[in-house]
Amino acid sequence: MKKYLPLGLLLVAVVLPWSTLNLPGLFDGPLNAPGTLQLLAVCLVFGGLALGYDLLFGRAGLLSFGHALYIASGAYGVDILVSHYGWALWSAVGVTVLVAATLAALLGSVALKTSGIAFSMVTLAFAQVGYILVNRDPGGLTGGEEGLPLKTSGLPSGLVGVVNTVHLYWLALAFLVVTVLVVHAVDRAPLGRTLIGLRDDERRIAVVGLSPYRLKLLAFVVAGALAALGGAAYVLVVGGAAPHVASSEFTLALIVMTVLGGAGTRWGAVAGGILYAFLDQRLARLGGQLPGPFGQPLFVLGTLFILAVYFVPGGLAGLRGRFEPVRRALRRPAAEVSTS
Amino acid sequence: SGCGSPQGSAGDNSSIDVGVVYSQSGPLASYGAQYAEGFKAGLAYATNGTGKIGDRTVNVTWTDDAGDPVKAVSAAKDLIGKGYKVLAGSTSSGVGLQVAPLAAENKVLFVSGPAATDGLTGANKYTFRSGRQSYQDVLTAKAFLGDGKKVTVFAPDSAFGKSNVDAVTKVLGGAGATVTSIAVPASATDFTPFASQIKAAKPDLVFVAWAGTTAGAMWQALDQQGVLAGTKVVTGLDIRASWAGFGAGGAKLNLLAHYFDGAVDNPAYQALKAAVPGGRTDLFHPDGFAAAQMIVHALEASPDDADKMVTALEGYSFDSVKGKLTVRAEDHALLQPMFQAKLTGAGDAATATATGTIDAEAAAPPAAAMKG
Amino acid sequence: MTALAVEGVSWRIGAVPIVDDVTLELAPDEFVALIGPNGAGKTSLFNLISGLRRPSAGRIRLTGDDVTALAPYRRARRGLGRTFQTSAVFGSLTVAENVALAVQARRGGAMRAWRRRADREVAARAAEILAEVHLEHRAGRDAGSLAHGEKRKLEIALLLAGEPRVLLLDEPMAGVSTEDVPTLVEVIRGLTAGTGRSVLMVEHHMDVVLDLADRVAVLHHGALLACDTPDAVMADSFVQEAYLGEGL
Amino acid sequence: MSTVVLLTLTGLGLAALYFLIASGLSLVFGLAGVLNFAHGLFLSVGAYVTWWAEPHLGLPLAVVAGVVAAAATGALVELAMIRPLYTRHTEQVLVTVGLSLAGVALLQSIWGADARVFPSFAFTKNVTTIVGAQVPDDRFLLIGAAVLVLSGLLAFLRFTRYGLVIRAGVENRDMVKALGIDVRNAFTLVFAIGGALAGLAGILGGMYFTSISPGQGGSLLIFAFIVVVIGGLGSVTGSAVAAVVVGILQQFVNYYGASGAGDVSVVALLAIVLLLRPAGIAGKVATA
Amino acid sequence: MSSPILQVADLSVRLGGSHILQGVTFDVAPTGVTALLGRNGVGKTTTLRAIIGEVPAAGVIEFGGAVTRSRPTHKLVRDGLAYVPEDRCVFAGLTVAENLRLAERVPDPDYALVHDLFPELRQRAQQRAGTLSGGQQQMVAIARVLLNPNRLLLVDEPTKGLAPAVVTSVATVLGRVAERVPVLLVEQNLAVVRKLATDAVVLETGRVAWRGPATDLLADGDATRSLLGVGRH
Ligand SMILES: Nc1ncnc2c1ncn2[C@@H]1O[C@H](COP(=O)(O)OP(=O)(O)OP(=O)(O)O)[C@@H](O)[C@H]1O
Ligand SMILES: Nc1ncnc2c1ncn2[C@@H]1O[C@H](COP(=O)(O)OP(=O)(O)OP(=O)(O)O)[C@@H](O)[C@H]1O
Ligand SMILES: [Mg+2]
Ligand SMILES: [Mg+2]
Repeated sequence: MKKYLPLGLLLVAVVLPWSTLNLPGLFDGPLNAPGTLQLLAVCLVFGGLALGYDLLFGRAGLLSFGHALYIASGAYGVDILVSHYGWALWSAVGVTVLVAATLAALLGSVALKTSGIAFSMVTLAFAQVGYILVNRDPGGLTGGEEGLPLKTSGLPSGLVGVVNTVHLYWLALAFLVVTVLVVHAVDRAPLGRTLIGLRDDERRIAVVGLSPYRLKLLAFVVAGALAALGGAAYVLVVGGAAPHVASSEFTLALIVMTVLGGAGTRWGAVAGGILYAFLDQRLARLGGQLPGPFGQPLFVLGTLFILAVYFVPGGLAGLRGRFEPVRRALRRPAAEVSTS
Repeated sequence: SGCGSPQGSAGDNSSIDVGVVYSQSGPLASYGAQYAEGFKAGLAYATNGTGKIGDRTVNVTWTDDAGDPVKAVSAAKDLIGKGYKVLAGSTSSGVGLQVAPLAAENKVLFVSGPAATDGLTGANKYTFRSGRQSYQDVLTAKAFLGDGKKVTVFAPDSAFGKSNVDAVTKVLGGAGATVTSIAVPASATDFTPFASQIKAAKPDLVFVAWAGTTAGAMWQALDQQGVLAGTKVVTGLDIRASWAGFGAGGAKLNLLAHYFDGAVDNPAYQALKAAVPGGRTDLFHPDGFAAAQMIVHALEASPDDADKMVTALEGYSFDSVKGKLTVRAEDHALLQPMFQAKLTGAGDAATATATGTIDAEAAAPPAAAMKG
Repeated sequence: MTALAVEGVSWRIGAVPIVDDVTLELAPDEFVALIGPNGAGKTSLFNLISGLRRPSAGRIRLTGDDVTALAPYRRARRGLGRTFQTSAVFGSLTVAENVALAVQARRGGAMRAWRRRADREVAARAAEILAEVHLEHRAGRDAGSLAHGEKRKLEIALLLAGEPRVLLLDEPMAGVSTEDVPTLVEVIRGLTAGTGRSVLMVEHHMDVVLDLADRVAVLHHGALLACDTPDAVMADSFVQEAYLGEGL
Repeated sequence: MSTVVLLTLTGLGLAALYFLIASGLSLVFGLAGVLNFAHGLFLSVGAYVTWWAEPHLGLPLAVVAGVVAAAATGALVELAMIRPLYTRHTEQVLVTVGLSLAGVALLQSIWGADARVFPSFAFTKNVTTIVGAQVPDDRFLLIGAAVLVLSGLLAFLRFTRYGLVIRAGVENRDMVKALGIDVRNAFTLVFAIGGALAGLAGILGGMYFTSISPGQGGSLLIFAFIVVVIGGLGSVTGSAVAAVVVGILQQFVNYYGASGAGDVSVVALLAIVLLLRPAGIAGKVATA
Repeated sequence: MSSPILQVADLSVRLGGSHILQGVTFDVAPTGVTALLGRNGVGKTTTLRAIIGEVPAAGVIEFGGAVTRSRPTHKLVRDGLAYVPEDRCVFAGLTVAENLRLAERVPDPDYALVHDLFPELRQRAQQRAGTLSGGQQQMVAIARVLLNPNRLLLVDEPTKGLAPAVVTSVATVLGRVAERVPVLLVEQNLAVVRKLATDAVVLETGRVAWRGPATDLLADGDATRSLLGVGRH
């Protein structure tokens, strides 16, 4: 039963754009309205981005403060190739992801010479250079602080226009599914176990005969590639790239999402990313109607996040554990009946 | 509930929907608030207080984008998906640039707001603007030049700063001056060395394009290093709340202004003044006011055909708070008068008085090619 | 050929020698115990041999090859295994997963991102090893929540999983309950006797040392004082006074 | 020549500002082990309270009020948010991240997003001419305050037991208790001091920028982080040295180098220092 | 016979979902050494941690006649309940001197005793405790509680990892300390137990399996064999 739950959810997610169900309060229109689908698409992209980050943070225990750099590479890379150089979308995505993975390999091989807080800071430093670069608008490529809208004339027509929002939704879903497949494959494979071992005790990993450095680099590059792919999905869904995706706040937001959902768990980061993106957008939409500080989305998000850390240790994924005694209590009478 | 297609539905016919996506929260919230107040006043003014066009009520939906393109695009798609044919707003340039393509893709009218980037002019057939653009600021500065020959631009090293430098080089350089620029890192916190650099260069005119929270420190540095006393310094006038930030040197500045309270007096201004809480109009009220006027005009031509709206707006000329505004047909630039001003008094008591008006033609930016 | 050769190895912190010109050889199948007062430098010597620290001088050879410059994981792949004095296990993995990780690290594929049928054999092998150290009843437990003595056993299990040819055991009996000492002694004996493996073991339990060791080396202030048969070392007056004391 | 003097002195002024911000951060990080992202919020609290109180109390008392309010905020945050999470280091850091998000939004909803003109002492508006360079007097105020704070902190760490208790408490709080020490109050005290230092930095920063805005504290934080990390995690003296290096480097490169190079050079310095000495200039231990 | 310094009644502890102590009951005499024995994982350390208030427990613990429930750890320690933990818990980032200084609770800490027992600690005063050898760390951990006067010592495997000569001296020290202060001692080294213990409590999977004078236990070959597994080989 439980095994098929994700598949069932996926199926629901795929066919959801055919539903005219109204969920007042949650969405402004029916599920199949473009506005709803757009919102959901953004949520799905963030779910994927957060899970990709969790491969680093929750699994390998690498607290990178510079993950935004690779997302921004993906977003700006695709945007620049398509908008300035007129490349076809798919080749732009392919090349960008490769380049970003190479960048991750290069920078990672340097940053991973350090560990702990020093590693966090070196990754932050690298990402900050990226942020400064994007803002400086080198050669008019990035549009500086105003960002770079994606030129839609170069895109497949199925991705252009509000009536086609559903395709963006499916695209975002596809990105999420790819990320989930990759990360969960890693989880189940020996690599997943090894990464957790690495997080627990690096010295011991070395004396059982594995190179901690290579392991970390592998995780860093895979996460970097997933981030770039996510950046590409992001730029398509949002319709452009803005310097915010390269900022340290963006990485912080990823950390918040991951922890909100439950770092290192199977579905936590995905849930956290979706919830964060949903609230971030919904609260903005409701902003004017709420009194005082509640009109500020960040106030609500920040407070919610604090409460979550405080009352729901282990994040959303930890909630399940909390209900476990209840579930067991409910199940026990049935079991007793069957044995008697 | 039930099943439908993944396409969405159309609105009903007793009202006309207009969506305004702008900054209710975020760093530009006070620009957004002024814009919204102006919009409401303008809508009432243009519909003679009925809020109706024909017998259809104009139904305005206000949506916050928090200055974030992601939220703006989501909101815009939501509205377009619900059948809205008219969008307005965009307090920040980054948001405006990202929403504009949606207008063309989906054939809806988009009237951008305070976003000043030149990039929105000529963005596409369906995109208009209701405020001024950076180039118009610079053309206003030209009037200050007099017979000076050496001009220095003091601007951040950002897209905003660069577009100002480009414009000044083109405009003032074209008028025979030599233009140099001091590109200051946008994130700089200490301006003293740059101020002393200007002082040493002894230009005839300094054009300062600086916005943001460090402006106060920048003005203090210019004043302390004696730039304000020794040179003619020109800069744009921001919203009233920022005036105190000019500090002690405020009175020494030559200000070019998009708008300030008391710059003009006309029926539109009176209507706006009556509608604005406290009666004090400010920089971005006229942008909202003009946006509403343009939209009403467009809707009068056709309530649901964006192409007809575009045709109606192209070349449209109307009286607004700032005076007579004209939508230039080729690139949708909004031709408008600009002002020169001086500040008197300090702190909260500071007031601006007009020292000159640049008429709309003199402040007209060169026509841009329509990009999309 | 020697299994492990430590040749004139020194390690200094500043000017202070922690390990001082130690030369020691282990033949295949040989069991050497390393004793010495607390702070003599025994653990430090292990760190040098296993590569966690780089010596200031000297050379380390594994079956003849110079490994002085190799990273710890490369030495492990060449058949060097060690345990830690304070248990270092993967706290958030289960006991079974701990061992499976080590088995897989040995057999290859620990960095593989997909599953294979062979992974099941790994689990089976891990279960076998756990049974050998009498820890099978804790297989599903998170290693972090084990009692102290249980962690010591898991250390040994992790070592076994690596199928090393040269074993460095750092106080394997510390904190192991009296009842389990004999079993663990047998486990260690089984590891070595007649398998061609060599062992260097630090241990303060003299009965265990005497029971297992072919030779006993004595370290004092970083320097090797003696390396001889157990009887000869026990008879040494310095060992008697400085190390063994009067006894209880 | 005068340019070099001006750059050096203003660079030192910038360094002093960085150090003032970094000192509280460094103290809390070095002792309590919490990388406090809410430090920027403490900065803003101090500044806003002073700004708000100045018309009522006059500037000197308003400064005191601001520092006290920031200290109280620090103590409150420790009591209400950090303390319940003491075994969970990552979560402690995360809570401060949440707090920095929510706090800035709260300030904005109270006082609006726009910059507010900040009061200052009259003398800070003047300049002093040194070797032809006109150095604004507020730089001397900053430098003086930084020196005072540095010596005060060194005295606190050297002559009281708190430093020891807290450093031990971060490693193993249970064991400190098992030595009969109530470690909780010590943590609250450190946060209060960290808050007070932040408040002071926020106030002086407000004078330096002549204005305050809700996000100002946060935007200064990144350089403070860099200073703390370059200086060596938690070493107050290290932070002081690092602040001087960063301030002067940034000032000179901004002026002579390509635009934007100032920030890049600081970030590059961070990366280089960490790669060569992962524990920062001052080595490992959290000490004076 | 005077009343016990510590009374543990029906102590029950659950950790991480398992029921680790299931009704442990015993007394600690006001003089001498009471040994707490048992195999790995039976709950000896957990018992000590429950007494000191580090893990939540059900049941009644009386220290010096007063119920300890809800009294915070640091106050219990100030009341004279000293604890030497199993994994030493020296503060790795602090120097040896700082470790000791931190432990001072009285104006005149007994450094003479400490330096007499562990002269090494004086030489290494400025070394970071994290870089000490295992045995040296154990010395710091014991020294910390000897600086102050106490009413009861809880000591968890103090001789673990110590060289035989040091084991002897630690045992001697504990013997001397026990002349003044009662000790509850967890120990695997039966020679030490034999030398020091007056009473013994043996745990078996969370329950008390045997209680009585230590000599009885050690003299009874069957009991030691079945309870402690000694002498089987
Ligand atoms: N980083 C360091 N700095 C200073 N001294 C150190 C450092 N590392 C180890 N030492 C010292 O080196 C000596 C050797 O330590 P080591 O851990 O090797 O001893 P050992 O023989 O294993 O002792 P034990 O039997 O107690 O475990 C000790 O005196 C220790 O204090
Ligand atoms: N935090 C915890 N969560 C879950 N189980 C725990 C925890 N701490 C201890 N245990 C379990 O409780 C049992 C008793 O542990 P304890 O450390 O008290 O044993 P011990 O008698 O001191 O053993 P040793 O002689 O090995 O030190 C062990 O099985 C251990 O795995
Ligand atoms: Mg050792
Ligand atoms: Mg124990």
